[in-house]
Amino acid sequence: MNSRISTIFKLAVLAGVLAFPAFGSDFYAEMVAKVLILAIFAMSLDLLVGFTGLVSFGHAAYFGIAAYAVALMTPKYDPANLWLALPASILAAAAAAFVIGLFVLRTKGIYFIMVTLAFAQMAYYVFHDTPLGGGSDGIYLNFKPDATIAGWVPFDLNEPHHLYYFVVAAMLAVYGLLKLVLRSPFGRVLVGIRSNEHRMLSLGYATFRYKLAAFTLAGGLAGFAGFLYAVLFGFVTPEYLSWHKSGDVLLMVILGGMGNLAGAIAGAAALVGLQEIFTGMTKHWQLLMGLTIVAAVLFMPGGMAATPARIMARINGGKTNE
Amino acid sequence: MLLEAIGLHTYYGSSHILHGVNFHIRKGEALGLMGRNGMGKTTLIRTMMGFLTPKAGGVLVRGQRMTGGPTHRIAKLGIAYVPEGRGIFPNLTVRENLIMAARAGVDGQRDWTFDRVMATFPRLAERIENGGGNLSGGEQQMLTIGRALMTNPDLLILDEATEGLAPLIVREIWRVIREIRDSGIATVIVDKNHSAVTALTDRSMILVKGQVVFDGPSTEVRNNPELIKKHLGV
Amino acid sequence: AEKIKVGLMLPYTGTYAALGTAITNGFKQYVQEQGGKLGGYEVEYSVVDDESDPSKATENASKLVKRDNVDVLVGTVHSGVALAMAKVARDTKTLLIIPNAGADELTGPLCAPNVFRSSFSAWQPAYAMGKIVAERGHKNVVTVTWKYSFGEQSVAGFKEAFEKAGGKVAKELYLPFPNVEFQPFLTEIASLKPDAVFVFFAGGGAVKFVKDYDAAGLKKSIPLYGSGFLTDGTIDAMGGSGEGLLTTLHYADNLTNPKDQAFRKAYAMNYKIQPDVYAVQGYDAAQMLKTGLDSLKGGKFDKDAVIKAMETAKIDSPRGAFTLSKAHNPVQDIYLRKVEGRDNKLVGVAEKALADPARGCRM
Amino acid sequence: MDFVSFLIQVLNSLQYGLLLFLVASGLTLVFGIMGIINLAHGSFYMVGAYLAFALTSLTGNLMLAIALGLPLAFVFGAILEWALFSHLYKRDHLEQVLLTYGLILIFEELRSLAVGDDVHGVTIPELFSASIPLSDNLSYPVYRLVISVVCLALAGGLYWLIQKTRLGMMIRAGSHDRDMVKALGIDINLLYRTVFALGVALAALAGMLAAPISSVYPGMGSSVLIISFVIVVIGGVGSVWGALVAALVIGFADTFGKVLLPDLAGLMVYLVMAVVLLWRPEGIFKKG
Amino acid sequence: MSEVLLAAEGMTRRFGGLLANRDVKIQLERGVLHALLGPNGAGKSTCINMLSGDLPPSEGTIRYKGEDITALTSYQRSRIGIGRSYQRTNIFPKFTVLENCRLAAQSRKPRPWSLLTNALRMPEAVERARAAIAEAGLSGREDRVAGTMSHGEQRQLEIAMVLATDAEVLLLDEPLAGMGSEESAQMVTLLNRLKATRAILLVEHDMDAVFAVADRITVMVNGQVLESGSPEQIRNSPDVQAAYLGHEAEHE
Ligand SMILES: Nc1ncnc2c1ncn2[C@@H]1O[C@H](COP(=O)(O)OP(=O)(O)OP(=O)(O)O)[C@@H](O)[C@H]1O
Ligand SMILES: Nc1ncnc2c1ncn2[C@@H]1O[C@H](COP(=O)(O)OP(=O)(O)OP(=O)(O)O)[C@@H](O)[C@H]1O
Ligand SMILES: [Mg+2]
Ligand SMILES: [Mg+2]
Repeated sequence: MNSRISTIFKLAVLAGVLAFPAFGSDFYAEMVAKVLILAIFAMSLDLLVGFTGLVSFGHAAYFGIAAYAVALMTPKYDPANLWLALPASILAAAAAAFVIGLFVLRTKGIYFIMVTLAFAQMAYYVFHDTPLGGGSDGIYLNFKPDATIAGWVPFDLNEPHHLYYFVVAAMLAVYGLLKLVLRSPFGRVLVGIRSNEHRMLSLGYATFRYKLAAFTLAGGLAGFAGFLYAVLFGFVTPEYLSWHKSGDVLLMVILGGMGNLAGAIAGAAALVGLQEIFTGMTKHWQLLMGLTIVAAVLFMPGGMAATPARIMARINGGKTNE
Repeated sequence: MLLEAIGLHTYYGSSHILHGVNFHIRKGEALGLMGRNGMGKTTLIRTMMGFLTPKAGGVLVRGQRMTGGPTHRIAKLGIAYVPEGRGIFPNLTVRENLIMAARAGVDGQRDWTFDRVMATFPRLAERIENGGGNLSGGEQQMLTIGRALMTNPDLLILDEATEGLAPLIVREIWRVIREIRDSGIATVIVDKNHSAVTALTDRSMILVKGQVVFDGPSTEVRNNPELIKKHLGV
Repeated sequence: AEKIKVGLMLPYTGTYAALGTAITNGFKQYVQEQGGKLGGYEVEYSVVDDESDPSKATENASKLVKRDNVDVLVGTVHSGVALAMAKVARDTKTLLIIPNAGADELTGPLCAPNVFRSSFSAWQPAYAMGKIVAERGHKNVVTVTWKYSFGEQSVAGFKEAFEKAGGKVAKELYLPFPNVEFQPFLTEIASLKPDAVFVFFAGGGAVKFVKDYDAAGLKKSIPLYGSGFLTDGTIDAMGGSGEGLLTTLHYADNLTNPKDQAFRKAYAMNYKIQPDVYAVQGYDAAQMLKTGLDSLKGGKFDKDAVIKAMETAKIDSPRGAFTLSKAHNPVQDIYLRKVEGRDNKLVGVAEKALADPARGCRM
Repeated sequence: MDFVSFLIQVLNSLQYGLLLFLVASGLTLVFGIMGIINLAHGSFYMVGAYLAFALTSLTGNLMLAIALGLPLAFVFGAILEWALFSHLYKRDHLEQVLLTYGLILIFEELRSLAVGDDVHGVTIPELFSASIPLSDNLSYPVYRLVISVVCLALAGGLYWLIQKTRLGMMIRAGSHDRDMVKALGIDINLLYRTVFALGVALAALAGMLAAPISSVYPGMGSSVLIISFVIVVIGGVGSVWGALVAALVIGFADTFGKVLLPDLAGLMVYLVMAVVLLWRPEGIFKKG
Repeated sequence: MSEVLLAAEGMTRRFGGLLANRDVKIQLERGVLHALLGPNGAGKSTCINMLSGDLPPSEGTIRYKGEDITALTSYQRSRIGIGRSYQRTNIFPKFTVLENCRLAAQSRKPRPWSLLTNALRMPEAVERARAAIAEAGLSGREDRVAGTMSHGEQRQLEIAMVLATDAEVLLLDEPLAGMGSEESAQMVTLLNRLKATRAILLVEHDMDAVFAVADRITVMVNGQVLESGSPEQIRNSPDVQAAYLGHEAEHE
């Protein structure tokens, strides 16, 4: 019963998102698109944090690398080809994740958190301190990639609505892909690793390879998000790789509820939405944001995703112990 | 009365585990608590230690109401607990595990000192600077018992304290427990070795599905194989 | 009456919060002096905190443009954010007035008809200082700044003038932004023994550098010169270590022109603090806008007309009147100032009507 | 680099390393020993610095300000633990990330409301305001040396507290199994409240001591946050000596990085961290 | 002579100055249940850890079906058919009993690349998991969350998981610890049945059980093999009695 309600709810949200450009303003459509992109980003991190138990604090690196990849691939006065730029950006991010993963996955727990941060910061300084990507000021992406295939134009990303639905489709594709992954034998192994990696080893799983595969996949998907973000906003800065960005996406995952894809999406929506509301209210919006976050931690253990179930449990009779 | 529980109903979430359990133990008494796996022995102990709050019923320690804790106050009233599955601190050395717990008893007695624990478990003395996490299973078990004794309790609750110990050591432990008992410390013993438990204790309780089905002299259990067979399944 | 919607995109939190507030105050003060109107237009504000975060910048800017439909964007302090704003402004053809960010590109390669600046380019004060330092007889100078584009551009401006005048930059020292551990550099400076040191730092970093420089005893033996904001809003915090420092900027604390005196008095009354260069830049942003709006004579908002009027305007700024270059950057006097007590006292004009070279601007 | 400069750079490295240790010392307790992922550590540091500024303006003397500020910070920490952190021990550790992130925003904003966004300086106490000449034109402020001494004392004190006292053992035990500690008759709640408060007080002390040399400015908290974590982690979580060694390593890496490899200076700290952790995946001084 | 599956020779392990295993020689044959006894801290778990690949030996060689596997990691050894249980319960506490065992069973045929498969419906794995659960005496508790079961039940699950991997060599570290008498009895029956087709190494302090199932017994003391032989030999060995068993008469 519970799962039916949640399915209906998800479908309703999807319908809302699909219909949004028809009645929402361009600005809000852009904001929804942003939420969806960050949702992809958050889901990719959730694959690591919530499902595999790998708390990466450097996930923005892959986001940023792909964003720079598309910006650098775009000629100054011409658009890049979407069908080249998109896979190339994702591949660049995934390749970076693979290589970094080879190193960082040797560490565990808090040490893992910090080495992932270290590598991301190095990537950050590479873009910040060298002229490679325009230095600290970043670079423009003057033209959105062109989707023409052999003369046929399936859609045009310069059209806000086309871009919007492209992002929606991307988000659904990633959601679907991750659902499949998590349902598959591979996904079950990841979840097992989160629960007890030692036992997974002694059961015969080469956990390092699984983790590396997950890390690479997550890096690639974060790259997908970074690509879309760069295309949507047309500007790339080293801040995309900064630890603040890594922290933001981690917050989305935790606030939404770790180990729950819908939670990651909800977390992205909540943080963006709250900021939008609070900045409109006062100069001291960060105070409201901080108070809300603290309240959320105190009163919503397990994040947003766990809350409906908790409320149901509360209704069905109080709880004791545990 | 050292420790007393009346009409305990304890739940985990919505699963009802203890169904109105009554329990009591006097100073100096030795009590065996028996039951098959999953019958609620540990749950009963954890409720009395204040880790779990019963939905109904109460816990009295030395006559004071202590239902649902706080655990540290219950412990300070002279109750020491050796949990099943061991609760050593792996990040502390053997020595640290012991001295962090050292405390005079309720009446100021300091019968159990570091040296006495060492003498009781010579194996621990050999591994004194070892990290708790690097001990063998049995060594960890000894450490937990030793640590509980360091608090100079009036009641020692042993939940499967001999699990994983070699026969010689088990016998040693039984001897220590007998010694402890003789020195006036009350004990609650949960152990799958029923014959040892009944031999060692004055009184036995048997739990089945969260209910007390027997509470009487241990000799009665020993002389009544039917009882054991029926409730403990041997 | 007709309305004009002004979008203020400035930092109200984080390191630059005080600057954002001063700019806002300056802007609003001018509007207030005009009776709450600019060129006869009722002013309606939309305010966004940009947090000095470039990664949110495009979005914040488009929030003002697309959500609030502002006619004019005003912002911001951080150069990276300003570059993103300029991008949005160009894409949406919105009028943008930059009240601080000094990145040379904004009125250089990225110049655009609808992008104006009421402040300065990083090049300007540094270039002026290059000449001064050479004139003061220093031959051999070490520069120190953060490794980010604003710092690099400042050093480049300084070096250009200084070496043109025959000096030599012996070493350029950079430290990662926003690191403030200067001790290794002080040691290095002490062993290089240059004639002088030129730095670019701002805010907390500026305070710390000046204090450390003094505490290391270097201030006595090797004179320190700075561009821009080394001593703006930071003198108090330096607690005496700043005394006597020479810096160049397009503003000083005791200019004698009546406009400035009136401005300072009114500002101090309004906001209970002394104004600074940021407040002036905000104030002038409003002035520039007003000049543009005046040309409409109360008619419908016509951006092209406004731009045209602004381009030729002569702004009667508290810093002294200035005009705008072809690239829309102020052509202004750069002053040489000296720290005395709690003020940046005017010493003289370092460069009269200095125009940014606007390299790369194709307008 | 001539030899004298080299020696001075070594001194700089040591001094900076010790300063970093000071900044990270509170985190060694709260994160290293208690296991709380406390992103608000930097905020406590900032609170300390602003306390130093406010109280010095009030009393006219930094020493007095510290004497007043420390107990204040301690009480403040205890209240925070009671109101917020105490509810989180049983939850997923990452929820602490969320909580402390919220706190960063709150503290930063309250700071802005209470004292504004200006940069402030704090004067060095008269007693320590002298300088010692090192070379013909370079001298060293005595106050920096004083801080170094305080750091060393602090490191020793912390080590003693954590490793040698029963209190330290209880705290370490509690980070592993709170229930078992309770069962031994120890009031873990009170214990943790005290230690947390001590950690906050240490962070504030760092802020107060550093205020005269770093100055007091918005966002100063976040500037020390990451480096503090880096130090605690590469030292080996839970090890005071490890943290001290790590702080010195970072001090050297940063100082010589800036001088010898200026182009890599930004990466330096992270490069060191990555190398250390790949070489020793559990920090320099691994603790069981 | 029966087939030797796993054999270790000269196996030594040091922890700092401590010699936890010294020159240990042990052979596991198909159809034989080999019990490893010894006082606490004798090095039994260390021995199992080296055989299973959890710990690298400091010296010595380990062979599986004649091949040197000393360099193989624990997952590689598990893949070739060496399964183990742990002395300290080592399960997936948040998963159901079924999922614990299903994961174990899946490891035989992991198929990580088939993304379209629903892992929870892989018939072979699920069936093997259910069979293992039944064998370990946990039938009816498939859907319990492992971490919420009683200690004894978790011990049963620990065994069920090894069974689900369908290993040819079973290394069991105190499987009966924590189990009630009834479950122990059931386990003894199970062990007797399992050993027909497998090689089993059993570490256990429950002497009644050991003597009921063991075909061979090795006794370790202080990291060294004290004696190895038939149950009768061991029971009557004075050395073993002194070091480990104690005297019959004292037996409760
Ligand atoms: N954390 C928990 N959540 C839910 N149920 C639990 C939890 N812990 C124990 N139970 C259930 O409560 C019942 C009693 O468990 P308890 O641990 O008290 O048994 P026990 O008699 O000590 O068994 P054993 O001899 O195996 O230790 C069991 O059915 C168990 O599954
Ligand atoms: N990681 C380690 N570091 C240091 N010493 C260790 C480590 N692991 C085990 N030891 C020591 O090695 C010895 C052998 O341990 P092991 O666990 O093999 O004993 P065991 O025979 O299994 O004992 P038990 O029957 O009590 O489980 C013990 O003295 C133990 O303290
Ligand atoms: Mg139990
Ligand atoms: Mg063992």
